[in-house]
Amino acid sequence: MQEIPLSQILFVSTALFFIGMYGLFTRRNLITMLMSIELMLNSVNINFVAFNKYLFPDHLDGLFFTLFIITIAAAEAAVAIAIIINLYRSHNSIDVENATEMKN
Amino acid sequence: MNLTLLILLPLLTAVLILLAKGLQQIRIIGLTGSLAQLGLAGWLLKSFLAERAAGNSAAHLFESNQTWFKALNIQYHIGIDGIALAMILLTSVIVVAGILVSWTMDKLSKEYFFLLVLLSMGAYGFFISLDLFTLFFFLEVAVIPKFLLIGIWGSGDKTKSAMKLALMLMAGSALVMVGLFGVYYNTHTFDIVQITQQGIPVAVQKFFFPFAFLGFGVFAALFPFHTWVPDGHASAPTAASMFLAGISMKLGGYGCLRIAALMPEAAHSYAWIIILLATIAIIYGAFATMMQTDLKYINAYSSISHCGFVILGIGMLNKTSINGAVIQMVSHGLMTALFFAAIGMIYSRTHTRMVAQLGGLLKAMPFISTVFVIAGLCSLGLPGFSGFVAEMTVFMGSWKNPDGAYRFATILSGASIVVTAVYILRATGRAIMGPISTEHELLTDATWNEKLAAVLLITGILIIGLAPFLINHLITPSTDAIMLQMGKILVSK
Amino acid sequence: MSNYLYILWIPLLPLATFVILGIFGRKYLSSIAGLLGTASLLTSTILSFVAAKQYFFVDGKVNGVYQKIVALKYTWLEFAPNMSIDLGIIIDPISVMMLVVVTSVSLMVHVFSLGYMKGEERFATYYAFLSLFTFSMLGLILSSNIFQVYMFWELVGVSSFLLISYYFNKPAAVAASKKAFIVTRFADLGFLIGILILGYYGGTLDIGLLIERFTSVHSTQFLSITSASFLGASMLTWGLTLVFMGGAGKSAMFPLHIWLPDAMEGPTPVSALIHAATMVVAGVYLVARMFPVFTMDESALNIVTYVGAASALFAAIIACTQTDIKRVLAYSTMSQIGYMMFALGISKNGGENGLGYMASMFHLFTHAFFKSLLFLGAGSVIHMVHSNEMKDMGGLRKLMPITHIAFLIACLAIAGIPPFAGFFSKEEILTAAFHENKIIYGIALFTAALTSFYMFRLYFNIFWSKDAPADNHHESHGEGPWVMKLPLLILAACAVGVGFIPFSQFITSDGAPIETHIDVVFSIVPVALSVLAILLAASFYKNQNGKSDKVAAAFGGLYTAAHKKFYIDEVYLFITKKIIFPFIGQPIAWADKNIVDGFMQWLAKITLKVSVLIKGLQSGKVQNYAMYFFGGIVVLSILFIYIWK
Amino acid sequence: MTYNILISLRQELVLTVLIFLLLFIKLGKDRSNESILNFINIALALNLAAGFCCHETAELFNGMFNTNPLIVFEKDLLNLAALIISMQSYAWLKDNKNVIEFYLLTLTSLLGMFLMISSGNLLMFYLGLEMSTIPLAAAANFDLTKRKSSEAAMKLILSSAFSSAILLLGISYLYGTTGTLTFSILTAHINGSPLQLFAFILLIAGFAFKISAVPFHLWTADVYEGSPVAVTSFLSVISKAAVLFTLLNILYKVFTPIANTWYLILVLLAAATILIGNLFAIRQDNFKRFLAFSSIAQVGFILIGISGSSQIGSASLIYFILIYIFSNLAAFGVIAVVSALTGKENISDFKGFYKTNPMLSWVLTIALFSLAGVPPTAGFFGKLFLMMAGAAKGNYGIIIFAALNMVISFYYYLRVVKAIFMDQNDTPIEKLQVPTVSKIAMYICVAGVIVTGLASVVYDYIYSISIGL
Repeated sequence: MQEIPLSQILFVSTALFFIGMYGLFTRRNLITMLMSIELMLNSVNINFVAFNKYLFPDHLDGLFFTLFIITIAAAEAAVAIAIIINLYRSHNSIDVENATEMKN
Repeated sequence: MNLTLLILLPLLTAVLILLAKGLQQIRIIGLTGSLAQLGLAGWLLKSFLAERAAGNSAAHLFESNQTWFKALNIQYHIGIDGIALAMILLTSVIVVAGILVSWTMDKLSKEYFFLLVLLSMGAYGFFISLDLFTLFFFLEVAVIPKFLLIGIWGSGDKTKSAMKLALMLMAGSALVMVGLFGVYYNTHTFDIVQITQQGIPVAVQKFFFPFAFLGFGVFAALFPFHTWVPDGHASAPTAASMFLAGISMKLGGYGCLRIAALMPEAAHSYAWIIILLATIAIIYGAFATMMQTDLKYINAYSSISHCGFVILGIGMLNKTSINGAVIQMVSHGLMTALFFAAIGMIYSRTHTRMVAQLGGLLKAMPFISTVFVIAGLCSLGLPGFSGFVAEMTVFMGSWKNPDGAYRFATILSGASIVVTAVYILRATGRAIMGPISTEHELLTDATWNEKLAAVLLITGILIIGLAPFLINHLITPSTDAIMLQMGKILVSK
Repeated sequence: MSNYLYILWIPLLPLATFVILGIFGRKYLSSIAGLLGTASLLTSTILSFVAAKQYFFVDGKVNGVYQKIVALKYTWLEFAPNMSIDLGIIIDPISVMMLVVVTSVSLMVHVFSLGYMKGEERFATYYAFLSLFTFSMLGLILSSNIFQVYMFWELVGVSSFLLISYYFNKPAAVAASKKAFIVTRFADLGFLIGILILGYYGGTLDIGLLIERFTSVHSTQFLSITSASFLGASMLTWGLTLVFMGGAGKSAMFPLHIWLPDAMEGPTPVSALIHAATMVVAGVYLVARMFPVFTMDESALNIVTYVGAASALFAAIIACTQTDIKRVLAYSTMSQIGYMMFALGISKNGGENGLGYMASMFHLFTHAFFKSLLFLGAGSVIHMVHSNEMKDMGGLRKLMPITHIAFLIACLAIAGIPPFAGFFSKEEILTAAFHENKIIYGIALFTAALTSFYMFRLYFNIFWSKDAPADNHHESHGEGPWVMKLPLLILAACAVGVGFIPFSQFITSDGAPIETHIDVVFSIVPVALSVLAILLAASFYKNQNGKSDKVAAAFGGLYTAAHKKFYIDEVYLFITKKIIFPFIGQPIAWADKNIVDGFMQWLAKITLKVSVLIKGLQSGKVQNYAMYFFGGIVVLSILFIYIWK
Repeated sequence: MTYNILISLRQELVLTVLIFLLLFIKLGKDRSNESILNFINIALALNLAAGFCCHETAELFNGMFNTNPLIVFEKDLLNLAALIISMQSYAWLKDNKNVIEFYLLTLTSLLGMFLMISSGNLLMFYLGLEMSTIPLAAAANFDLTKRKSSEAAMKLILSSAFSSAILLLGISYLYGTTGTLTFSILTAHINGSPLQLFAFILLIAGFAFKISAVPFHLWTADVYEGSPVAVTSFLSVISKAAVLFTLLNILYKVFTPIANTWYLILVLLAAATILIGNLFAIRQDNFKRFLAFSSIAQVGFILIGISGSSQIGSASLIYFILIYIFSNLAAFGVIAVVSALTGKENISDFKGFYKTNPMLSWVLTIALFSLAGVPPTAGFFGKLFLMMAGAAKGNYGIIIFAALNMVISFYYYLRVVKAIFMDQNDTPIEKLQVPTVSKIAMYICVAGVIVTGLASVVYDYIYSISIGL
């Protein structure tokens, strides 16, 4: 079977990235926003893997990077969720609109 | 001798003041310190004249040059010529007088005297520095003390005035800074002496001269950047007003002079603007003064008018006029300080500065009134006082310039002396003469410290006024050097 | 040439007195201040007589011509090489003559004041100021450098200011002093510019050099100044006219005279010194000093002439209508100075043509004595009556005989009745005028008649008109102490005597003596006119009859106009109060507050406004932050990938 | 040799050891906060001292980690800042039961910054970055009960996650176009193709977010306001400084081929940053928020300095950071004490402050003047040199612009001084008992503010070790 051209993969990843961004911009629920960010990170992962496989197959930089991104994303998510929980304690909601005390 | 003493001495005084306890100690220290400064300045004069007499005809004496920021080629380069020396003497006299008149300052006295001394340090540093960076450094050092002095110890709408003054002066120094960068990046040095030797490309001058000159102009109350002057002076406590008008406005004039000397071509091509602004300042200031009703405002506006003569003298760019400008700086410094001192004394007794509410003070406080009248007569350029010498020299210098427009400017400025007479006599006639109001009849005359301050300043005024050849001999060589430099550059280009 | 340095002491002594009295007077010397001042001035007077004797009779003359001697020259302030203010002493006929006049009149006033100002609180200050004035006046006389003249000119002005406002708690006095100072200051501005012009083209400020350069037709300086012109007039005309403007200010020439009448608010002896004999003739002296240069420029001289003549007539007319005796004297002074001015104006330089010059100086000389005499007389009258108004006086001849005689002599002198001093000098002036310019002669003649009329109007109103007032407060202190009588007598003697001095032997335009003689035929007309005028005055005022009022009514508008001094003061008031203040001063003050400063304020305001305006950016919504973030990226990308690629 | 590695890594190692020690202390029986705090401060001081011992150039883990005198000095600066902050937060932590966690978080993040600074590779850089960010987000939430605190933490974590996503996208494209992650190799492959430019812009955006340059700055104010003072000062000084160092390093070493592009970008960002920062700072009343915006404006000046892209530029940057540490921390120190003892954080509360607390007032005033750039404080020299560096390229427009903005900034700093000295207030903050440790910290700062400027040796030294384009 002939393989998928890089451009299409890049298209998918870009699409994914901007879907994630759209989610981040529009959804009010903090958890969902977090998930959107994960989406963006994953699109970046796809980029790395794809670049690595198609363009520079002789080193594995891309793959390693992907691994690290996944790990750190996990850590980030953990902290974020902790914070969100704490936010819920104080605000009794995880709607981002309710956490706009500080402005101007 | 080492000029750095001029910086160290005030610094030491300031530190001691911080350590002192109680008003008595503080003011004693302050007075001794300022007297020491005066002595130092006197000694400086003596050794300067001795050097000159010994035939040392170098442009700047007592030079010393240490590298400060090697990487940026910034020197701590100090030295004085006659002009700087005159300014230093002026400063030291006014400092002593200022300390004396604020003898009974009991509100936060420690901070007060500390800031006064700090201010004087900035002035000394400014006058002795031969490196534009150092110059700029000391120029700005003086800003903060002014702000605090006015804002904390002032009267009336003090915080607003203080803010206005600080911001406008800051804007001025921002302009200066741009100008200095321009000079620096086209000569790769801040050293005035070096720059004068190697000269600055004309195009560069044309672009950066306005920044530097106007920047200093703000300090010198050049129209239309003078608006900090009235409020600032009016709100400031007496000594601060004396320092402001007597010293720190002179920083501006001195800076303008230096800049003009550094960028002769630009100065020549912009001369007409400078003269225009100066003439406006003179006339406009005079007429604005005529309409004032508050003694301090009267003196503040008249300062604008008088400082116009400094700028005019510089703008005319010939030896006589620049001589006049320098003499006018010294003279106006002493005279306006005296004026503010007198006003302060009156205010501290009558608790009003409104001309309309005063009257016949000559009856109750003859000494203070006499001081006031003397200051007034000096301000309207009476022969025998310094004002006459300064203004006449400026006129003679400006008249040398055969251009019709310049002649016209000179005549207009000359006309201001009539207006000066009008407002001075109005103030004197209302406040000093005329019938005295009953509640003022029992007021007391000046105390010893006030008398001392006044006498000191008057002596200065009289020395210049009666023996102008002294100061003339002091500064003429320096102005000659400047003119020579200008001429050389103009020829070589 | 013998040494004249001792002349330095003549001005220095009064200066010393001023300094001493000024500093210690108030506290320590108030008792002996008067004696101190008088003593020092006495010395000066003696010295100046010595000087006069030496100059005129011993060594002033070199082969028949009186020399200009510069006894001292010290560079005081050097503006530029050969352009400097030198303090110097110049000795020539007029300066020596003025020395004598000033010192002796001043001495008289000093003595008189011992009585007149007795018991004043600021007695010492008064004498300090008197000495200051005397010093300045003497300095002015001796100046050898035109800028030096200007300096002492200003000093004279200020000391007159101080003396007029001596009664500083009298608002009228303060106002008068301000007026005097400011008006003369305005005139001095012209003087200053004149100096600048002459100095610039002459290349020096030394009077001798200036004269030398501007009188030699071929000197580069003369050519340059005459070739340069502005508004059609040559720079020489401008310079001289402006210098004359200064003179006119001090000498109260029309239209700069308005300060003089008000200046009478000062103590009367001061008026006698400053506003009769010395300061007011400074203008004449200045013109005389620069006279050779003036003769080089016809138009300038004409201005001098006509201004002088106009003032003479104008003042005389007003004098007829005033009721304040000091004001009458003031206007008569103005009128007499007008005489001197146009006498100079019509004169030429050198020889017989210089008659006017000589006459003018002569009149200055005689006038000094009888006019100060008049003022001192008026002073003792006022001292007695405590009023300046004619209506409060009358019939005083019995109560104060000496004053009466002295005053009469003075009146006769000023009226030009032979053999009194005024006669001779006036004759010379009239002769000169007759030869040079008939119109002027006419004016002069008419003015002479008017003069004798109003002087005797004054005389009769004071000493005759009604009987001696019965109330006893006059007897209470009679005519004042001898110190007040003595000067009157001395001056009266002078008023009689000085006319016989062969003036033309000593003072002429070029220093060479000329022969003058009184032409009896010629002098019939003026004398007759004067006598008629006196008789007229007698018939009006010798004893109270309504005639004068009728005549006044007959003149109608002219009378009231003259009485109101032709509304000149009102014009000035209008210009200052109604034009300069509201249309120049206030707008500028307003603009400074609202436009210049307003702009700075506006900057601050606008900054704050903007900062409030954009605070929405910081919405507090984390999602918007992210959007701005992305927006920033988009902008940057567009800029740098598509535009600036 | 092995111990060579140890020497090169000593600063990181000390921190790691310290972190683990703290963990053990936490596990062990609980000690008094004082003892712990003293111990930590001493340890940090030692760490700081360790920095100065020997400066060598080294490249470890085939280019992943490299160090040189400059980098060591930068780390020293961060250590210094950390020490000062920890001393200043003494009053606040003294009776806080989670004192150790605080240090765990901050020190970890510090460690991350160290790694980031000396990273020689995009991956390493990314790891350092995240390692420094995530703990801070947690630390921002340190006052668990405060609403503002948790809101701040939320904003920080979300927007930093977003920015790192952007950053990563950039890195990925960079990788895609060059095929390498190592700086030293990267430079050769930079050719300014559109995709690379885009990637670079994304990268810059990531940086700009961390140093809070407009328009990527919006999180700053809110986070600073919400989080505890100690964390705020940590954010505003240390993390900013670290990122700036890295940025300098990357721009001057890696992206040299497209220098003109990033010069323009920097100038643009600088202008926007200065202006917006000033305009917002004018109105603020909350002190931390005020300082947030003022620090944004400061960053603008720093960017001007970097844009000079000369040795003077980098030297002035580091010099300014040093001064900024002193002056900003002096200000934060005072606020920390005040807010810890009274809970007041508004400028209006400081009216009449001078009557009751002259010492603190002077410290604050001097700090503010230094921030405003008024002589004789060091801030004057710092700002001036930054501008000089910027002017070197002959682009005087930005200099004039910045100079005028200095006037605005002067206004709001003076506003505070005015409140302290001149404004009347019948209920001023009462006399405060400042803990000795904090006092010492403040004195250090003030001394630094005064000396760093006047003593030119500091600048000359920095200049000697710093890099040019």
